[in-house]
Amino acid sequence: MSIPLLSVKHLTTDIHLEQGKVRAVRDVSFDLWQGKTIGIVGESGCGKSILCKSILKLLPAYAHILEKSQIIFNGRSINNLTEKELNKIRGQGAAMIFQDPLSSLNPVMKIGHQVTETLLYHLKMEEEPALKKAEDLLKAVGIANPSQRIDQYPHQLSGGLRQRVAIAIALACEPKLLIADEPTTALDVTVQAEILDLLDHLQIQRNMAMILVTHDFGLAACRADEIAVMYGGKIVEYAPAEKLLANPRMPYTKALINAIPRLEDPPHTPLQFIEGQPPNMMIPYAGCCFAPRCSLAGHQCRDQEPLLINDDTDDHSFACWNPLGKIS
Amino acid sequence: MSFNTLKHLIPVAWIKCCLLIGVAAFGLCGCSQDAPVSKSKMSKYGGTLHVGTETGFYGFDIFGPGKGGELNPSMATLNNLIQEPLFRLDLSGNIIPVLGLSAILSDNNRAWDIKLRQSVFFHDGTPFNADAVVLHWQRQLDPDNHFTGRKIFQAIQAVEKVDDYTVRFVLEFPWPPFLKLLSDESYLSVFIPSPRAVKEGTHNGAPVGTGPFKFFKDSPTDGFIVVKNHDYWQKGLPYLDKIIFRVLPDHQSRYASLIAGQMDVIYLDRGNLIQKADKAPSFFTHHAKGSGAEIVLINMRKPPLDDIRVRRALAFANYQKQEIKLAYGGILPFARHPLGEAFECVNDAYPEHDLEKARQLIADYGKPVIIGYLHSNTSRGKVIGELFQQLCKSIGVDLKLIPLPANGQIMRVLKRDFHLATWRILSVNDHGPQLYRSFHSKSPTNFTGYSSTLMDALLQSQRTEMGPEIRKEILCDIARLINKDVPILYRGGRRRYIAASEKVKNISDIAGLTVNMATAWIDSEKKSRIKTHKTVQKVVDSFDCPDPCKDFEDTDVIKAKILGTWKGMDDWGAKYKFIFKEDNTVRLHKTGRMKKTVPYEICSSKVYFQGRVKLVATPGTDKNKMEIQWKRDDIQGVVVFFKGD
Amino acid sequence: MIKLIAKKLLRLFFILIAVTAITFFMVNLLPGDAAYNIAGPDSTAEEIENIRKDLGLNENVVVRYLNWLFKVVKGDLGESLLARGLVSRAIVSRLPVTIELLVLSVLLSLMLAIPFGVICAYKPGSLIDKAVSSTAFGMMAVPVFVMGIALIYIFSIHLRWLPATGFSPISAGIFANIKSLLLPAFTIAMVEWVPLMRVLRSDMITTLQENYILMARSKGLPAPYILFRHALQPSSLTLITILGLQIGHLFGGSMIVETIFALPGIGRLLIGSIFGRDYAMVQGCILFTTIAYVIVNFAVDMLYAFLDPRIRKQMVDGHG
Amino acid sequence: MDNSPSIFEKLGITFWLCLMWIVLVVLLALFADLLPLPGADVMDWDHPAAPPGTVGTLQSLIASDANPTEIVYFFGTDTMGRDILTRLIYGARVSLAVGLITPLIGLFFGGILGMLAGFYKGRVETIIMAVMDSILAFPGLVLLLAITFFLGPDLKNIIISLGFLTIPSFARIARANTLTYSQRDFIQASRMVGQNDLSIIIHEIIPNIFTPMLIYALLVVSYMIVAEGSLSFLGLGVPSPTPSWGGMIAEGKEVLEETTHVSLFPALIMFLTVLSFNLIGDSLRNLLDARGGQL
Repeated sequence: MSIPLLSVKHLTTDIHLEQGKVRAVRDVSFDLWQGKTIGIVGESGCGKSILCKSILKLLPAYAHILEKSQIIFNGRSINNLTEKELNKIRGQGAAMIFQDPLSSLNPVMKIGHQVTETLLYHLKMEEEPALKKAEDLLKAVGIANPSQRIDQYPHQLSGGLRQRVAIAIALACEPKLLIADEPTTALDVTVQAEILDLLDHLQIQRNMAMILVTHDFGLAACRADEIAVMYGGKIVEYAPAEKLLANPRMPYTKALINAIPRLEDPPHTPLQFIEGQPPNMMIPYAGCCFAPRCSLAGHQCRDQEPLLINDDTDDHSFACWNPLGKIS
Repeated sequence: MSFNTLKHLIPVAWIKCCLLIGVAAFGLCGCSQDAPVSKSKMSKYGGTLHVGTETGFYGFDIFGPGKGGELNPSMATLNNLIQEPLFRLDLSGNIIPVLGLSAILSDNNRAWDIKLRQSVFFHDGTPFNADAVVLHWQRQLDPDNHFTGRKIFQAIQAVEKVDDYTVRFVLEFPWPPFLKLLSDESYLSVFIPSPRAVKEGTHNGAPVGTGPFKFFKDSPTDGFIVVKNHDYWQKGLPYLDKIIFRVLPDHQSRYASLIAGQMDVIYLDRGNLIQKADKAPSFFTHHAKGSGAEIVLINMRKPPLDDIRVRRALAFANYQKQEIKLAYGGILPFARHPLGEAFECVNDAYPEHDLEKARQLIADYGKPVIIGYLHSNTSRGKVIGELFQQLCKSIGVDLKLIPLPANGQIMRVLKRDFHLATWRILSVNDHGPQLYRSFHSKSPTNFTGYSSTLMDALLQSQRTEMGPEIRKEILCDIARLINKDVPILYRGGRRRYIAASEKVKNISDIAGLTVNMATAWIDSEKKSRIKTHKTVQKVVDSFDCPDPCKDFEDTDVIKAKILGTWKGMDDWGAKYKFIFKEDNTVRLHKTGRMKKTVPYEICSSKVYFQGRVKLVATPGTDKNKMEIQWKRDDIQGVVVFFKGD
Repeated sequence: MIKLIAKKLLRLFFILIAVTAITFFMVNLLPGDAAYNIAGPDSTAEEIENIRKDLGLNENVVVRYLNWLFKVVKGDLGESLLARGLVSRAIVSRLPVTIELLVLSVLLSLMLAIPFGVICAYKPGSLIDKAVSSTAFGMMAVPVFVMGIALIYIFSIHLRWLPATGFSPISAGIFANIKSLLLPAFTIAMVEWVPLMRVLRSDMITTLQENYILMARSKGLPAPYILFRHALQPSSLTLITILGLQIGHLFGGSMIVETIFALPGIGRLLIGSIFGRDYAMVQGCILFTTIAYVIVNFAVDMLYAFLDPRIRKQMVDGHG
Repeated sequence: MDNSPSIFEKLGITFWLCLMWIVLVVLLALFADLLPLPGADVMDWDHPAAPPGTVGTLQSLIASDANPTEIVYFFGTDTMGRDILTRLIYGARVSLAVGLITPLIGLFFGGILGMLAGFYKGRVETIIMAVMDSILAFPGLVLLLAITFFLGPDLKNIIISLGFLTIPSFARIARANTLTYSQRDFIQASRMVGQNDLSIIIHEIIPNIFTPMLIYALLVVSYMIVAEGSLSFLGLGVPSPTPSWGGMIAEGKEVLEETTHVSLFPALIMFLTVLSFNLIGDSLRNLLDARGGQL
């Protein structure tokens, strides 16, 4: 495939709060090809969610995407699309699932209606076949007796079921891209794996591209083809999953990897964690935003912002003045 | 001594006939386009009249709320259509027969034999006869029934049947106002109900009388509806098929209903609205002149009001002219005594507004004066209170205002728990009995606590004095004494106004405060001619004749009506004489003041000319009567003029 | 569920007793009873005493209240002191006016409140939000009695579209009937829609922060659909509460509008009988308005359940 | 932190304009006696219902020999020839007193009762809410009449009775909010550490329910200012000659078409004040609960 399904260039998003302006996403660029998964990893508040919402322009009124940003979906720039054209893409081209399955379903609407409304609106289906299709969809996401579930309300379902319903809704119009914003954070560990397996399965079956947003590096490492590490609104390291896991160049990535609890660790190994606070994005910082927490930081790190540069290889880039060497 | 007061009774049908002829000859209210009698006679019949009133209807049996005294305007008007009295008074005070034909006074002046009209039937088919009259009066006189209206007719001892069509009223003492009170349409007592309806207990809600209209329906949603009595004893009447009374409590929306064409006739008592209606060419106002007065009771039992200086100070501070203007919009006459507009007493000793004298008297009294003033809690009541408070403040009297709803106020007055309280002297055909009740020291309804041997003597002598001239002088003496001793303050005379759309014809003023709608008819040709309110406003505000005059009135007819000499007196007692001449000029006289000749112009059924003030003459129904509106700056008023030298 | 209804009924009973008793004693304690109205101004103390005796007003207040209560239980609301008719008949004859006025004014205020509330919540702080809010507060600053007269001047006199006063029953034709009630209903709605709009706007702003709205947007649904289909229903609980309170008050509280437009409704009957100390009539009206109030609030509770299935579940489970 | 906006900027220009208006009205009302005004009850009988800008001569009734002083009626005069501007300034006293004190009464008593109901639930709640419902179903007019008769129609009594009638709605709001908060973990936690109920209510509940109550109170402020006028219409208003805005509008209603300004100016001033109170409430809500819109 020569053209990526989704190409994000210099995406920069400002959020205007009462207290002032925050640059939540800074100059983020990446490409995503059909059938591939990109994992976006970072601590809470690093701008992952804003990035996802920026792609589909689902931002609140007080957020603002800067002019220089370019989002090209399926060969078409969505910068200047009208709301109506955007809605076409949102429903049919790209779908999204959210972190909290309870709150992302409308509590006062029946499941059936929530699944069918995209079918009715986008595909202009009739009520009857839409309901039929909804049942199929629910079955496809692994919900037993879907005809019964269709008449239920979200509060009558368990968390895992709700997330399955959310996935069914997202897949209803067979999107080419699925953006999964921390899809399993709010779920039990056992259910997490089931949901992720389901996503994997569906992705392969439908040849979808997927953006998997998570704060769990381990999760991203096993599910994604490529991983982008975000910190302070920027991508600080970007590489294929195995490569990154094997050879992180950015001290922050290293710290994230270290924070993954490992099965092979002996019992009672103290859990690794990153010292210090994530950066306050309200205050512009001249140097590398990770510098205050970085043990390797030098003068240059504090005074000058490092740019995202390529490694010696083509597909590994990072932004660091003092990159870690190759780990043997 | 024996005389028949009704010696010169004119048959009532003849009067009506005259009225009709008058209408035909001169047109109504300046609408000279009226078709001749023969043509319009057919169109006089039929139609529904919509009447908007402020207050509701309490029921028609004599026992019930509001029945003891004067009926409220809507009740009085409605009742007058359904039930009939024995006699009525016409505008000049003559007694005219209705259900009674004649009245003969006995030799000892203590009994009246009244002959009744024959072959009259109540709406339910019961014949009208002596039994009906006797039954009605015996119910009232029975002390067990506690009829509160009885005190008005206290002098009546018994009512007896002489024969089938003659009844005898036996009096306790010679009582000169008997016939006048028996003709007083503001009392329910004088109307004769069907004995059957009374006996069955249905009369209160569904009244049955002998009148030109029959009760049809009373419902809160549809209104109070009366329909034509086809068997009315007065042949040819009434013209209308139906009259619907609706209660519209708010003044402005009531007026709006008239303008919007929903109502044909409305009761009005707001000066600004009456003047608006008056000036609008598509509406007419009529007023019923009453007697009595709007007053303030002074409780003379309570210090410092027991001191004549304080009371006189209040009387001098009282500024009736301003109160009429501000609280009533200039629609009430100036009251110099309670005997009515038409009753003239020379040297009435009325205490004219004079703050200097008032201050002097208060200074004389020497002690601080703090008194309370009970007034009604309506918006008008508030204006009345604030005005008098301001006047009192300027003479150093601290007046505390106590706004109360009607029954709260009545209760405190009846318990004598007040200093000052707004009140009214009822409008009646003869004031003797009422004055006696209010000011005799032994009377249980003497609320002011006024006690004077001279007053008692005067009240006693007017009671039995049969000589009309002497009695009149006694009543004037009473008025003078009241003005001197100040048990009450005057706030204005009494009048009732209605405004009617121009298509409503022949609503005549009758004596007292009742407006007679029995002979009204609707001119259906006029229906479509209601002008929009805006244009009306423009014409009237400037008081200028609209130019160019596009209206279709024949100026010659108007001119023929107004030529000659007209006389009138304004509310302040000044007398005027206007002589309209053929050469389009009018000679103006104000007694002792002004003489000048100015041109006049006829336009829109009205005559415009200018003296020291702007004047508009409106020739009306009556060929001998004309209303002239005057306006200077923002003060305006209406004076009625009568033809003659 | 049955337990719940029983509980509600018990509460209704308590409220009825409390409200009627307090009203009865308060109106009875007001100075100047019906006897003064019947006797008129030119009366003596003795006459008043006689009338009071005839009307049975000399008895002890408690005895009279209990008598009244006893009669009501037997279904007899008594006779009016002033109008000399059955209280129940007077109330029934005015019922259609009051109910129609109420329904129409509620519909009108919702027709104003919902679209404007939604639009303002959609773009809070925008020009349209500010304009709508200012207009709303402007309407709140005009008392009902001025609003009524102003509307009459505009719609009856200058435009001649609607009648100024009076009520045409349905028997006169549905069109005439609605026409006669449109202005008064509009007068009420002009004031009542403001709080409805404000609470809807505020709740809607909160709702629009919810994840399921974001989810709905990510589904590519158009904004009006999301606002009215997804956001309105979960945002309308407070609106319903306020609406319930408003309806409860309008049953007997629209006396000013009824006076101005000359509508023979319960409110006017109530105020007239309070001023006239027509105890039986006052009690009848109060009984009616209280029952209406309680029923409306019960309906509101039911409506909650209809609007939010989670509450429905609670009620069915008996936790309500 | 140097670039974080000051409280001035955060609240926005509208808030400060509104606050200035309220402060202006309050100051004028407080210092009305010191202003060169003719007095709220002084009547110029030569100029009743004069249009704005009329120049009148005011002959003080009290001192008969005083020279007639010339005066400009900036807002015109009312139907009795009293200066509308003066009456507006004096009327602010009544309207503000009614508008501000009434919700405080409701806030205080309603808040306490609602909190108790929401906190203790069970029988306490049933009883309190039944009483509140009774007050709501009770015709306020009867109460106002009774108060007027027994205690006299003065400002204090009107405020007390209106305040009493607002208690139930405050109680409802307090109860609803208390119910939500008392379910929260931190309240449960406080209980477990053995804090007594009073200190939980004072330290945990009150601070949390205060904001919604205060915002509702601001809405009630406008309601009450208007309600006082409706009382005047029913003859239960503040006794004369004390002017109030609502009373002035009621007076002007009689001549609404001929001399609109008599009720227009009080209505306008009332509108500005009501609007100011509500916009201030809005700004405060935004400040305390910084969320914008979405979609």
